[in-house]
Formats: sequence, C-alpha cells, structure tokens
Amino acid sequence: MNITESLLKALTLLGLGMTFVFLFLGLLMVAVSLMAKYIPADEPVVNKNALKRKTVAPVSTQQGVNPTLIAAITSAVQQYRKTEVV
Amino acid sequence: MNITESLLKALTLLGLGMTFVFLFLGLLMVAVSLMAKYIPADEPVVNKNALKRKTVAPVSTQQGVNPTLIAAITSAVQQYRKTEVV
Amino acid sequence: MNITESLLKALTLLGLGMTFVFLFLGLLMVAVSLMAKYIPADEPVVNKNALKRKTVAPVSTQQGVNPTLIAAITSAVQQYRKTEVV
Amino acid sequence: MDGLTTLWMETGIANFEWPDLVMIAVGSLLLYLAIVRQFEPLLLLPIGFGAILANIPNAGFTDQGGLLYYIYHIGIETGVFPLIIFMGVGALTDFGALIANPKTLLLGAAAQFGIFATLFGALLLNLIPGFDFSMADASAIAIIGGADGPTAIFLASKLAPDLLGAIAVAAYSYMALVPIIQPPIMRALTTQAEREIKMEQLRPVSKKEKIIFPLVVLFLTILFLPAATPLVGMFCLGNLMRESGVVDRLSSTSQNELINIVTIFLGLGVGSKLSAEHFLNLETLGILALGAIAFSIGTAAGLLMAKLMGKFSKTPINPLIGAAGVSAVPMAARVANKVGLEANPHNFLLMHAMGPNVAGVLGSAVAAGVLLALVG
Amino acid sequence: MDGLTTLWMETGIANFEWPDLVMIAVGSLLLYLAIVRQFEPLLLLPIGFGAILANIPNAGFTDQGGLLYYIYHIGIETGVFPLIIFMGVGALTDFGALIANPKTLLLGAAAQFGIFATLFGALLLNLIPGFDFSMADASAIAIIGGADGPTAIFLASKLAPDLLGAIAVAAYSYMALVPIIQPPIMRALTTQAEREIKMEQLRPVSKKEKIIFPLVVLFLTILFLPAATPLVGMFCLGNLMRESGVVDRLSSTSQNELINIVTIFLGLGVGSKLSAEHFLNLETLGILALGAIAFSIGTAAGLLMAKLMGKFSKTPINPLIGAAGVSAVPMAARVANKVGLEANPHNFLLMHAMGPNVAGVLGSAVAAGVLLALVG
Amino acid sequence: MDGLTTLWMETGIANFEWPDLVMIAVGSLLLYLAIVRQFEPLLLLPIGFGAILANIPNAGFTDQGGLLYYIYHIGIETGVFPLIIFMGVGALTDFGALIANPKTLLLGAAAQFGIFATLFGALLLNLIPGFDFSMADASAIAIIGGADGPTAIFLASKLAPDLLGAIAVAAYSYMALVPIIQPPIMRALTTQAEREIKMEQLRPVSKKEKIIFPLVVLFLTILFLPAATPLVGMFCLGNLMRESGVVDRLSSTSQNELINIVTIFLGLGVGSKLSAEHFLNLETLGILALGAIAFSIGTAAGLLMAKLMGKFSKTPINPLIGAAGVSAVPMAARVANKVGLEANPHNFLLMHAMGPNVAGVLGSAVAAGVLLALVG
Ligand code: NA
Ligand code: NA
Ligand code: NA
Repeated sequence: MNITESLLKALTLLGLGMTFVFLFLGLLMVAVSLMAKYIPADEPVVNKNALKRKTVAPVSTQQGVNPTLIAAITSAVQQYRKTEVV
Repeated sequence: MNITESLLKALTLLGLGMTFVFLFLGLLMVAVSLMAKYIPADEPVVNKNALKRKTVAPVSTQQGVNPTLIAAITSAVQQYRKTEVV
Repeated sequence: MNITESLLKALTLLGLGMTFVFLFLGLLMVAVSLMAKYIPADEPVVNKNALKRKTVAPVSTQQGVNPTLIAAITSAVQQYRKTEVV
Repeated sequence: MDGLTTLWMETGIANFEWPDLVMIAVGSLLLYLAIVRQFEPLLLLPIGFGAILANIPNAGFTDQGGLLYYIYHIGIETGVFPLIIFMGVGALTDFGALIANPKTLLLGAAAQFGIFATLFGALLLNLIPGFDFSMADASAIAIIGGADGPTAIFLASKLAPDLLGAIAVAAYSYMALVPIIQPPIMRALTTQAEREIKMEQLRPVSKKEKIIFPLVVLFLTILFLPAATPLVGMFCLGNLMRESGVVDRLSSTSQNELINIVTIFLGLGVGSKLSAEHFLNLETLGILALGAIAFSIGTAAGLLMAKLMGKFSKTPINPLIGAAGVSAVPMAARVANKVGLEANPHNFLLMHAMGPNVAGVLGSAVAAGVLLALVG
Repeated sequence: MDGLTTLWMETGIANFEWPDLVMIAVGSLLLYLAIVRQFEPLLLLPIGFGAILANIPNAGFTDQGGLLYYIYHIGIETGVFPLIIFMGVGALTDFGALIANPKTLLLGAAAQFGIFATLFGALLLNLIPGFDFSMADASAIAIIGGADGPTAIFLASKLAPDLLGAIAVAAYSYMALVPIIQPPIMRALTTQAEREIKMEQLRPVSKKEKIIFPLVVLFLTILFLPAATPLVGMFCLGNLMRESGVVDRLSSTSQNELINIVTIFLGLGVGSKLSAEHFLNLETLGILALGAIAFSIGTAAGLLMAKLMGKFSKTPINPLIGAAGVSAVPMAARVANKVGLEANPHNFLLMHAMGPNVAGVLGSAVAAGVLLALVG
Repeated sequence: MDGLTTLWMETGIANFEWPDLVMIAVGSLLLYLAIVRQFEPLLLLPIGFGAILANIPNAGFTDQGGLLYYIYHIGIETGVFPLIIFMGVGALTDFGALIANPKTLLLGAAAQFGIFATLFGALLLNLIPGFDFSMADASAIAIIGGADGPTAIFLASKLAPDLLGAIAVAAYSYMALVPIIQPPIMRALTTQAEREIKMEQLRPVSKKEKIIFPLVVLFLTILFLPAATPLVGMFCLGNLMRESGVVDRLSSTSQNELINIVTIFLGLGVGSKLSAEHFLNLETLGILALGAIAFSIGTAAGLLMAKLMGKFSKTPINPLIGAAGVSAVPMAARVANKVGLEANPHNFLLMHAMGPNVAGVLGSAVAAGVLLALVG
C-alpha cells in the first residue's frame, strides 16, 4: 500500500468513523430524550432502598454523634489497623 | 444402560446417599453434643484478647461517646450489613 | 564436589556475601547521611496532605478504640467512602 | 465503499440469528429479575449480563482470547471460583445456633432427600423424546435441590459443564423464589397447633466450641468423604478464619473484597454458558421443572423430619424450622420465621431455623461429595 | 576469586548499556512527573516504576518467568486488565449530567475528530525516513486523541503491541497536561462573550433513567458495533452495578479494591513495554508529537461543534463545554469550568461540562470499535 | 452393593497411610500454634490448613487440576505471591527510624552473618548419613536466618522447591519464637550497664527523605545487585507508593486487601508443599535445627556489631538494638525494647530498634540476591 492509497484509506476511515460516531451518539441522544419523555420522575417519597438505609441512619444522627468525633475515631481505627502488621 | 438399570442405579444412589448424609451429620451431631459436654463455657471474665482490645478502648468513652449509643450504632450497622449477605 | 570443596565454596560465599552486604548497606548509610545533609527539613507549616490527615489524627494517639465501635464506624466510613469518586 | 460494507457486515443487525436474540432476551430477563424483583441480584445481575455479552454475534466474548473465555476456563472449569466463594460463605456463617441445638443437623440431612429424589425425575424424563440425561447430568441437575449456588456450580462444572448455565440459573432463581415456593408446602403439611409451637431459648455457645466446630467437620469429611473436601474444606477454612479470632484481616477480606471480586467474575463466567446451543432446548425446560420439584421435596422432607423428631424429643420442636434445612441461607430461615409469626405473632423462630439452615449447607456439600464419588 | 568475578559480572555496572540507562532515566522522569508534578500519578507511578524494572540488565523482569512477563501476558495482552479498569470506571461514572442534557452527546462525538484526523498525521510521517507506521499502528496512535487510558491500552494491545508503551505514556501524559494544552485553544477559538454564556440549570434525573441508560448504550452497541462491546459492555456493567442499587457490594469493590489492584499491575505491565528497543527510536517522538496534535484537534472540534450547536439551540450553550468532549474525565470538565470562571466569575460550568466529558468516554470507545472493525 | 464398596473405597479411612496421618497431625500442630499460641497466625493458619488439605488421600488437592496445584504453580513457583507480599510489606514499612539514624544499617548488615554461617552447618550435616544438601539447598536453608518470610519463600522456590515447605514453616515458626530465642542470647552477651544505655532521641525525618529513600535503595540495587531487584524492587515500589502520598488508593490496597488475599493463597500454597515425601525425612529435622542456629548467630552478630559500634560512636548505642537486625519486624524490635525495659524501666528502645529492624529486611533481601547470583 503506497502513501496515496493509505491516505485514501485514512480518508475513508475518517468519513466512516465520524459518521458512525455521530450516528451512534445521535441515536443515543434520541433514546435518552425519549426516556426523559416516557419515564416518570422519581417520586418525592423515599424509595425502598433509601428507606432501608434511613432506618439505620437516623439513630446515629438523632442521638447526636459528633461528626468530628467520628472523624477522630475513624483515623484512630485506621492507625490501629496499621499496627496489625503482617 | 437402559432406563430400568439407570433407575436402579438412582435407587442405590438414593439409599446410599441419604444413609451417608444422615450418618455423617448424625456423627457430627454426636461430636457437637460431646463438645458441649466437655468444653467449658466462656468465662465471664474478659479473656486475653478482649483485654488487649479493652486497653485501647476506655479513652473513647472518656471523650464522651455514649456507650448505649455505640451499642445502637453497632447493632444498626450490623443489621444493615446482614441485609447485604451474599 | 566433595565436602572440603563445598566448605571452601561456603567460606567464599561467607566472605563475599558479608562483604557485599556491608558494602551495600554501608553505601546506603552514606547516601542517607548525604540526604540528611542536603535535603531541607519539612517546613513547620503543615502541607496540604498532612493537614488532611492531621485534622483526623491527633486524638487517636491519646485515645484507644473500642473494637465494636471500630466495626460500627468503619462500616459507616466505608459507606461514606463510596461517595468519594476517584 | 468497501469500508461501509465491512462496517455493515460487522454490525449486530447483519449477523443476528434468532437464537442469539432469544438468549439476549433471557439475559435481559435475568437482569429484570435481579434489579426490579431483587432475585439474588448479587449473582443474577452478573449472570444476566454475562448471558447478554456471550450471545452478541461477532463480539467473540466466548471465543478463545475473549474475556468470558478466560473467565470461564480459568475460574469455573478449574473449580477455583466456587471454592473461593465457599470460603467466603464459610467466613460469613455463624454456626452458633446449630452448635446450641445439634439435633437440627438431622433436619439439614433430611432436606437433602430433595436432591436424591430428583435423580429419578431426571432419569424418567429420558422417556420423553428429546431428553437424554446421563447419570452425571441427572446428578448435576439434582444438586439444585441443595439450594446452594456455589455447590451447584462446582458440581455442574465437574459432572455436566454443558448444563452449567441452566443449572446455575435454576439454582439461584429458586433460591430467590424460596419465599414463594415454601410457604404453601409448609402450611399444607402442618397443623395450626404445630406452627404455634414455641421452642426453648438457645444456650449461649462458647468461643472454643465455635473454633473447634469447623475442625470437627473437616476431620469427619477427611475420614468419610474425601471427595467432598474441596467444598467442605474451603468452607471450614473460611469459618475457622472467622472464629479463631487471630486472622481477622484475612477473615474480613474473605467475607468482603475477595468474595465480591470473585462473585462478579463467577457470575459473568456462568452467564457465558448461557449460549443458545446449550440453553435453548427442551433439556433446559426439564431442568427448570426438576429444580422446582427438588426444592419442594427437600422442603417437605425437612418438615416431615422435624415433625417426626418432635414426637420423640423432650424439648418442643416447631416443624416449620425443618423447611429451612434446604439451606438457601438465610432466606429459608426467614421464611420459617415469617410463617411461624403468622400462626403466633409472638413466636420468633429465626434463630431456631438458622440451625437447620446452615446444617443444610453442610448437608448439600456432603451430598455433592457422595455424587462426585459415585458418579463423577 | 571466581565468586568475586561472578558477582562482578552480575552487577548492573558491568552490564549497563546506554539504552538501558536512558530508559531508566525515562522511568525516573515518569516517577518525577507522577510524584512531584502529580501528573496522573495512579498510572504514571506504576508505569514509571515498571519501566525502570524492565530495563535493569540481568534482572530478567520481562524474560519468560519474570514478574513483568507474567503481568503483561496475562493481564494486558489478553485485554483483561484494561477491561476490568473500564468496568471500574463505569462504576465510578455518574451519567446524570449527560442524561439531563442529551445534546451534549454530540459534543462527545465531535471531539473524536481528533482521533481520525491523527490517522493522516501518522501516515504522513511515513514520508520521513525512519518512520514506518502501518495502518494498524496509525490507528493505535490516533486513539491517543480519545484521551482515555484504558481504551488506548486496549486498542494498542490489539493493533500495535510494540507501540503500547509509548502510546500509553503519551495518553496518560497528555491527559495530565489537559490543563496546559486546552486553555490556549479554548481562548483562541471563542470570544469573551461566548465564554461568558450562562447555561440553564440541569433538571434532576430519575433513578430509573440512570438504570436504563447503560442498558440502552449496551443494546445500541450490540446492534451497531459488536466490535466495541468488550469496552462498552464492561463499562456498562460497571455503571449498571452502580445505578441498579441492588449490588452495592460489587459496585463498591469494582470502584475501589478491584480497580486499585488492577491499576497497580496494569501500570507495571505497561511500563514493561518501555524497553529500549521499542521506545528509543524516532517513532516514539512521532507518537508524542501526534498525541499532542490529536488532543488539540479533538479539543478544537468539540469546541466548534458547541459553537455550531449554540447557533441552532433554543437554550444557550457555552462553547467551552465542547472542549470537555475529549473525555479525560474529570480534568477536561474542570478546565472548562476554570476557563469559564475567568470570563465570568459567577459562571459555574462544571456540571454542564460533565455531560460532554462522559459522552467523550463513550465516543472514544465507539471510535475504538470502528477502528477494530475496519483495521483490526 | 457395588456403590457401597465404591463409597467405602473412597473414604479416607480406607486409604490412609501412616505418612498422611502424620502430615495431617503436623498441619493440626501448625493450626494449634497459630490459634492457641498465636504464632504468626496470618501465615501459619493457612499453611497448617493447606498442609492438612494436601495430605488427604483421594482428594487430589495437589494433583493436576486440584486447587492447591493451581495455587502453587501459579502463585509460588512463579514467585508472584511472595513478591506481591513484599510490595505490601514495603507499603507497611516506615523507614523513618532508619533514616534518622543511618548507622543502624550496619546492624542490619551484621545480623545477616547468621545466614552465611548457616551454610557451613548445612554442608557439615552432609557428613551424617541421610543428609544430602546441595549448595543450592544449603543456601535456601540458610536464608531462614534472614527472619523474613517472603524472602525465604521466594529464594526457596527458586533454589530448592522440594524443601520449600520445611523452610517456610521453619522461618515463620522461628519468627514467632523470637521472644523466646533472643532474650537469653541478648542477656548473655551484654552487661547490665550496656543494657541500661539510653540513646538520644531521633530527629524528625522529612517527607522528602522518606520519598527518596526507596529510590536510593532501588538504584543501589540496580547498580550492584540486579539479582535482588525482584525482591528489593517490589519492596521499594510498595514503600514509594506509601511515602509519595500521591497514590494513597494504591498504597492502601497493597497494605490491606491485596496483601490479605495473597497471604491466604500463599499460605495454602506453602502448605501444599508439606507432603509426606518432602517433609517426613531427616532433612526436615536438619532444617529446623539449622534455622534455630541461624537465628541465634544472627542475633549474636547484630548484638556484637552494636557493641563494637558503641566503642567508636560519639552518641551512645545500646547493644540490644543490634539484635533487632535480624528483621522479624516488628517482633525483634519489641523484644529489644522489652529486654531494655527490664534493665532500666525508663529506657524505651522501640523506635531505636526499628532502624536495625527494617535494615534487616533490606539486608536479608540483599543476601538473598547474593545467593541467587552466586548459587542460583
Ligand atoms: Na442444602
Ligand atoms: Na474520549
Ligand atoms: Na533479615
């Protein structure tokens, strides 16, 4: 393949490639727009998963764990772990 | 192997298999019962490991973490974890 | 290789090996000493990284950690980490 | 225009054949079950995704050099992935309830009847034209009744690799369906009075007993059933790491990162066996039907054993906990608890049902060992 | 004294040849860039270290049986490591901004012009004596313009393994240099008024949309470009694990431990390809030059596309966000934000730029698929 | 009754031979040491368990296709597992104390005398009928004196794979016995006055020094001992990841999940070499005896070197810290501290002993490199 041939090949690749990329992502754009149209927004009510997590969460916040304390103990934990050398 | 032969083979497998499973888990049952008889219960006094950990523990409570709070968070987290079991 | 020959070989290994180990670690000693001489000490001002760690660190050395608390808060931290995108 | 043709010839559209599309639909169905219905999502999501990838024409995922090819041959054909999962499950399992009430081991034994009874079903299906299950195939199918994913995958990879996909899908699907399959059987085979039976509180179990337990299991397996030692051994290693208390780093990694990593790849690898040629045939339907039967028989056997034991036991036994003997940890134990609560809102059976539940894991590993020894 | 000679003959000093020393210097330069300049340290530190190890005379790291030999052949030649990384990146990616503003997908498409334009550059270099890039080489080089490390490594391992080292180093270096390469181009091609354009706030995106999005991407890829399914498929698997919310264990492990482990070994394996014979030649200089060109063209193409779209769009579009279409997540989006803030200190473009930014990841994976299908 | 016979013929009971039973007892002993005595449990628990599994008759763990077969050949024979562990150890090691007091490097050098002296012991054992250690065997045995597990496993896998099991067990056992082996030697070779010596407080070490240190070690190794670069290189990579501060994700994963995962499999793989044919012979007894001697000589050499240096040093040196030069991090440093506290309850030597302690790790890796270069 001489240089002219290979440049021609590259031109084809450029044309095909960019067309393809645009078609592909363009189609995806259409699909996402359709999705926006037909899929209902999340209900304001918390969903099952969020709820499951919430049931665990509130105790700690309600009971007033100081967040800096958590930070402090976290690093203590990490340091404690480091002492457990193999 | 025709169908009668293979059903006979299956019958043997059923007999042998269930006998074996019962013998095996039955033996295990005996072993566990013996274990219960001869292995002393955990002493109420903290053992060495617990002690080692305890030596690190008390300060955090001094800094005012409510121990019932700790219990609450711990069990909450543990319950949360259990839901994630494989 | 008879026993005398192999003991001679071992003697060579001993001599060469110990010499080499001493030369190597000796050179390293020289290099580290030079490093100490020419590399400036850390500025007293905490740098960005150290700061990030320091805010969490100091309490830990004074403080011990309760293992159940470790479990609880560690998992809390792990959940928090999930939000920390690369 | 050469390039355009090439590009067109490479598209999925130009290459699809019906079976590929059907299998991609099957994969999508598994994703639906995993995500929307939350059926064992940890396994069914990667399995479903793997099934889709494996059936893309021209993508070569399962050809030599493809990603799923490597995953299957390195991790599943060798048995390594299910064994690592089993180690992690061992590290996640607390045998306290079983040790406190060792009689529940017999419930875990009885529930394995579902496995061996299903052998007949599989062989009888051969009478229908289109079915041709060998004894090894039948054994691999029957293990679905063990209600234990890694055990089913391990045995199927040894005895019937072509059926692996269908067997794994059936096993995990039915494990997810335990709350639907079991309750009617449980209600049919027990009276209201039986379901109301309250059990005595479990004694506390010492740390030493918990450490020695996995070793006892290991040594019994060594003595009587070496063929089961890969499964039981790795399970006991995980449990020993957990209970010994001296290698918490390793135990924690087995229960978390390691089992997670392997689960992703195990799922993808199982999914790679959901190819049209091995899945889209009558045999798959047979496997699904047999799986449901195996589960039901196992549930009934555990339950009836519990009723029998209740007749002779000094302490009361609620027969519902026998149904948990199929394993499917901890789902089956929760089902027993729930059905118990329906009968008596103050009767909490969860801890009592955990005994037969974990005994069922051992039971099906032992049953797998017997099948390996006699059929493999 | 035999031993002394042997020991001497084994030292590096007695065996060094110039190329080794130069490559060790290159490795050290990469370490410097990673540690002191903080250029993509997660990859450049292991790559630099791997380059040093690979060029130690007599150490045998890259010979059969050596550590880097295993890492390269098991993890990179097979494509497994980049695919696992891509799964992790998928699990780390939030497509919310893109779903909220799907037009940004076109920006991610336009920026891939840098890839295809660079093909010409690579082939034209063949006119200079000393260069001899095949079409496959040129394609592997051009993908640097995609500004996506795993994609570049995956494509190079398939199309031009000998150039892998140089290509990966160029890709990560330029990704780190995004804050230096892009701003002048961005300022040159936009007016002050354009840079000041404020964009409308993005709508909230529902959980369902986020779950369905990776599936839509997957199915479009299956339909139109199966050759891209290894990359896109693993990416979508990661993203689905993240968004489905039912396999948080697996998603978290993919984003953390698994991607970390693989990153270490991927870096070492890439570094092992930085051997004197494959790196110390004119072609490497060509690759570095072409990489810079590819980045610049991609940046310009994304920007111009954004200007064009702004002409026709009902809602205002700040052309700066088009530059983020090259990917280099999240660096390019941050650069767009920074240049926007220079023009208008109250104009926060970060979230708007995340749309084209993640679209660019998909765009370059699709471009890689096209190159694989047509050249591979 | 055919099945019954088959099942019986498959049991362990029908197949046990004495050597299997003895090796299972050895494995159980290792479990006992790990769990009850807490001897290096992270390694001895999986090694002991692996030893049990490897010796189950008919289970095929070490046959081709068995789990331990894969683990050994993939992870240990290739040297990959010990090298990954060494990377993790590097990421866990803080060289601050050594950099603050670089003279302690000489203590780490002196303690390696235990290694080379043990060569004689191993060769002299050949005079006793039943022993037949080659020079390679002797070198692999001698490295036990380095008190460093991964180094011993790595060298043994290269020089004497048949002795790997015994060598690894000896290495970890003696590392666990450091608190018992060292104190009598330390007391015998020092006076009360020497043990009471207080050392000057260590200067703070800058971040830059800590970053450059692993690079200096790496480059010295490249220049003088490429044969040691697998071990030293991976160690330095881990340490550089730790100290550079730019790849905390990777450093943390190396120190935790990655090292944990590999430790489990390394232990199982080492255990798989504890087969009757390679372990139940006179040579194992010889290896155990030689290991104890190697440790003792190394301890004494480090101590005497510290006494010698104390004579010439301007700042006081407590000879006890010399004993920490054998490595066994951080056990040996703690022992030095404890013996020091006995002599003077206000004398805290821990940080001072950490210098020779980590120097010993480098020292034994260098010694391993010398042995590989001259004997391998
Ligand atoms: Na079961
Ligand atoms: Na891109
Ligand atoms: Na040492």
